[in-house]
Amino acid sequence: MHPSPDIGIWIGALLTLGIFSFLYGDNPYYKFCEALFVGVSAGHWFVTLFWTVFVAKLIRNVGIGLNTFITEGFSAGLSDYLHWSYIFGGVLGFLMLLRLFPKIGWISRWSLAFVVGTTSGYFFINYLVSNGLRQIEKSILSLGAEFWFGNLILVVGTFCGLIYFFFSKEHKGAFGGLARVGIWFLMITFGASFGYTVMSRMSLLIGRMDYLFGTWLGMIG
Amino acid sequence: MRRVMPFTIVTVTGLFMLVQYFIPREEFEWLYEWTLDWIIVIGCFAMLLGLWSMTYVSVSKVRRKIPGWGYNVITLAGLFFVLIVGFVPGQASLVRGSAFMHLFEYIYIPVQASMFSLLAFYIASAAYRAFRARTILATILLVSAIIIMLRLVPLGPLSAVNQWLANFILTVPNMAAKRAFWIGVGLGATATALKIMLGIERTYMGRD
Amino acid sequence: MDRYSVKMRKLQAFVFFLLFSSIVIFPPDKAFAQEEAEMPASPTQVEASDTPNDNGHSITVKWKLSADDGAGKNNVVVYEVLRSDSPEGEFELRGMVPAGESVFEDQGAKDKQSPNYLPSHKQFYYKVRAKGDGIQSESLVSAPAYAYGQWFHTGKFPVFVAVIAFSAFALAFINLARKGKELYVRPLAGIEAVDEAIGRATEMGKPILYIIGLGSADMIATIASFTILSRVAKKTAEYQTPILIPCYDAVVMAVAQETVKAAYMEAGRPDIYKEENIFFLTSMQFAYVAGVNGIMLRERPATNFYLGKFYAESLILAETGSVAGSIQISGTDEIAQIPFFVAATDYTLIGEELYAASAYLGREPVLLGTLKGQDWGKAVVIISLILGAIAASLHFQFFLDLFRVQL
Amino acid sequence: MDNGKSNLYDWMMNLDRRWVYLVIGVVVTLTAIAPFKVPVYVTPEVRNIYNFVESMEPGEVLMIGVDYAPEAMAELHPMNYAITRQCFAKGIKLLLCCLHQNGPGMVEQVIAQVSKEYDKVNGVDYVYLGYKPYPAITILAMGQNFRIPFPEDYYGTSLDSLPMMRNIVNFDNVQAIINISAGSATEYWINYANGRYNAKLAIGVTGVMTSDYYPFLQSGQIFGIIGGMKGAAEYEDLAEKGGYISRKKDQLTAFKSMPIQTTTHIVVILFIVLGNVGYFMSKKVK
Repeated sequence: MHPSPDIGIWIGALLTLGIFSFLYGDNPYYKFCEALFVGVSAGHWFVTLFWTVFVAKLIRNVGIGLNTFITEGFSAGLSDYLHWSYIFGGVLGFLMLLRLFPKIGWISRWSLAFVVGTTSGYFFINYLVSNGLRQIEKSILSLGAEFWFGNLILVVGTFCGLIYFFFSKEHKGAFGGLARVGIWFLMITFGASFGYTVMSRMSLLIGRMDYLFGTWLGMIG
Repeated sequence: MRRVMPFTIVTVTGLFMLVQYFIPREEFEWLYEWTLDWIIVIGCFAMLLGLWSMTYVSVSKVRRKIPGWGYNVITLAGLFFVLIVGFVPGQASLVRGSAFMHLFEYIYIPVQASMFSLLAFYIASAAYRAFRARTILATILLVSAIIIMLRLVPLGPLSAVNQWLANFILTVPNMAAKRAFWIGVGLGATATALKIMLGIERTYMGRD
Repeated sequence: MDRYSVKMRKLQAFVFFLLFSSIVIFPPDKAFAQEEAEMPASPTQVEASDTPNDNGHSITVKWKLSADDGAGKNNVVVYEVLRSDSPEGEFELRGMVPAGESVFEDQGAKDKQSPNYLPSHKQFYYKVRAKGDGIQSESLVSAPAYAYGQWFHTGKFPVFVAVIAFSAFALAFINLARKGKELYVRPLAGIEAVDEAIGRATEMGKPILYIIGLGSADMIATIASFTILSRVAKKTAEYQTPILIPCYDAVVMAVAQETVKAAYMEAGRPDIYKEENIFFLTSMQFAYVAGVNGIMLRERPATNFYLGKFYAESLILAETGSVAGSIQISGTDEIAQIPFFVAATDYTLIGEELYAASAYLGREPVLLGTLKGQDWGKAVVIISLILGAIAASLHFQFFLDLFRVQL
Repeated sequence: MDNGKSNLYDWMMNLDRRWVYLVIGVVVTLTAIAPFKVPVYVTPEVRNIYNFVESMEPGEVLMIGVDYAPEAMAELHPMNYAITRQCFAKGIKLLLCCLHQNGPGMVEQVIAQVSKEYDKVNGVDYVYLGYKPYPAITILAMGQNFRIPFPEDYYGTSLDSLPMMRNIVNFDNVQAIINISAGSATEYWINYANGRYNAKLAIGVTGVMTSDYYPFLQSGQIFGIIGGMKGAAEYEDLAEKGGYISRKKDQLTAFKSMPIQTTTHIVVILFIVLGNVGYFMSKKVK
């Protein structure tokens, strides 16, 4: 049993025990770790975004654009729109900040509109192609192939599943029967993924145990 | 101006993203990458907004001495300590081994990992308390989960049977249900995206 | 390129290899070996044209195989494709293709600084060299060709049809709904419980907790959650029950505040709308869950709504909620989290049901119309599934290609 | 009704959650400290891969496509080590490439350690091609010729100067490809390496991903799957029986943590059964 000398490991281990103490109940030790984590994580998230996005994308590109204006004159600067055009991104981002001032807060809707508009156009195509067409392409299976039994169940399963997600007709009679088979298939799948998730969560716990008993206290391994 | 403009922006940008998918020309490809970069930049400002709101709430709680304000002090302390350590050394703070990364390694990762490992305890308690075979559907979910979990338990001769069953569940019904689910979600999401683009769905913008 | 033509190409290569090796290993007669190797016939009809469906910067070169490739002296090993700016100019090697093949794509880069830059709209001349072992013969120079970006990607035509058809279905039903036609939507168990759940909260004088999930404002699941929040908020305004909404994303917080404010105004109770009940907690997954757990155990809400995008934290929320003894209505399109919601909450909206819930709750003509559009889309999918299975078992290749999308 | 019976089930039903947590905590700690050997049932999809590598002749080349980052190390490193040790012990040559941006370190970690154990020489017994973005395009190019996407190897020496690469052009000169991945590149290996160039492909993936790839096993596009920690433990069990790795040298990392998985799974299953027995009994009593 030879506990590790590294102060960082000790901090990590004490925080780990603090979080585990929540299992016993909401207590000051846990509240301390939670509060510290909330502050540190928000700060970390903002610093990382600041350097990797704000500086790396906005400031750098606008800087390059500006010095093409200064060094190579106005016309060359204009043609280098690849870089200085990021200023619009910055402006829209700044408009978002105006939310804080109730009087002119409505202007922030423009940047929100830009974000929502662009992503909805992207989602429209993305979902239609990857969830719609691609899945249909993969669900068309020949029943004459050597593994026809599996294919038959696959086709029946997908068919009944789709019937379950049909909203225009009450789930009654034969139609209701098909929908029932569909939800059965769904429940088998959810059960399987529940079983899988138990294994992956346990391996997370094993990882923490290795950290506490191995890296920190040096009892095993 | 306040009402009409946002929705025209939504429709214009939405239709542009839709149309550019079909046009492989270079200018459209560049415009596509350019707009996605803008959204990341806007996200960065939104993060600043969130940070401001959190600080404002915490500071007001501390000033008004609401019970538990001590923890808000710790949150603010943690936040500003990270900000200082993150900004002072400049971009170098993101390099491995910097104080900022040490904070990440010794505070953020252990707590995040411990939070995740709590799930192992919660799954066990959900299995015992919430996981009831109330209906036929819940029973199917239960049996299927146990078959998959039994693969890890040595059952001697029974293991082969259990293995075959688990394999069948994973190969055939599993894929069929996931396909039906994805097609359903796909069409639902496409319809919602269409409603947003055409300005029919407006709740996300709120009304005043 | 599906598996069928891949097998054909493998077959060709194998037959050719067999033929080629048989000549080398058992030469027909001694005399052949001493004779000095002859020059293979040159490839003919070299044509260059822009590669379709791309952003320019690439030219496709086609030619007729050399007479001595696969027949005659059969001593062609590889074809070399050369390019130059002018017919007489100096030709540079652009790539090699094994014998038996007659197509080559000269792929250039679009970035000016890169050495492999191939500008669009610039004339290029090509010629193809058939190489035996050491000896080669060249074709005539091709007519000039230049690369350019197309205005329409023909490979994506099935998507184009799908977009038009889908939008037509949806818009048609929206108009029908606007003209007041009665559109039926089957009841959803989870949503029927909403009124009862809010009523319970009012009786117990406890707040309602509404979690919009970890998604950002533009995610489809989050937007569906906003629509449902707007109706739940109208109910809480009528029943004067407080509604707590801890947020994970700043933009979602902003939108949630506006949605609830608008709902309170519609219900005629702007006075009891409290903006501080809708606040930003943190944008870290597990710090957020820890914070929400704290709220659940302290405020003891009577009803919890988990509607939107959820990840691994869904089980912690549902489990803590059941400890606090609240009625829980959940809904997400994240397939990995649905088993936990089904196991630990009272009602669960599975995937598309979350999207349908907003239509069912509000019964607004527009929402019902698009839901009908979706159902018709599903009907088309179901029919094409059955036809597809039949076509596939009888090997109708044409039908299968309808759904093939080249990206 | 017999009062004793009904309050036993009520007590069981409203048992405080913290007892459940205590049971799991105790079970995990005990098994961690005194691990006992738990037999692992080896599934055919893992045995296929082991037998294929076992059937390869010394000097033949096996390709391993590594596409995972440090987070998936716990599940994927064990299978990576076991396969690499088996190949080097049998004199099989290895061609390695990486298609995940923070994955190169993972490959280097494994190959550096194992090549020292079997004193294998870079360039003669193994070649590490390094990392290129855009997995789809890289795999398509490798199908034509490895030199197109990877003119030089990870350490900067040109491929043609490496003795092992002399007669290796593309996937046809490699006996099989094993893709050890935690992410999206697996889809491209299946669609392009196997779909387009008919390369013999097997995959090693994280536990959560495994169920999504069984249909590809059934359709024959891949000949084996090593699924998560459990799959890695099965492979390690086979490799130990084959004499390629030994428990004494602590080379069975996945196998070592299997006992905890087994005990915790038994406990969870018991909880489900107990919970439901309590629930039905108390319903019948009411």
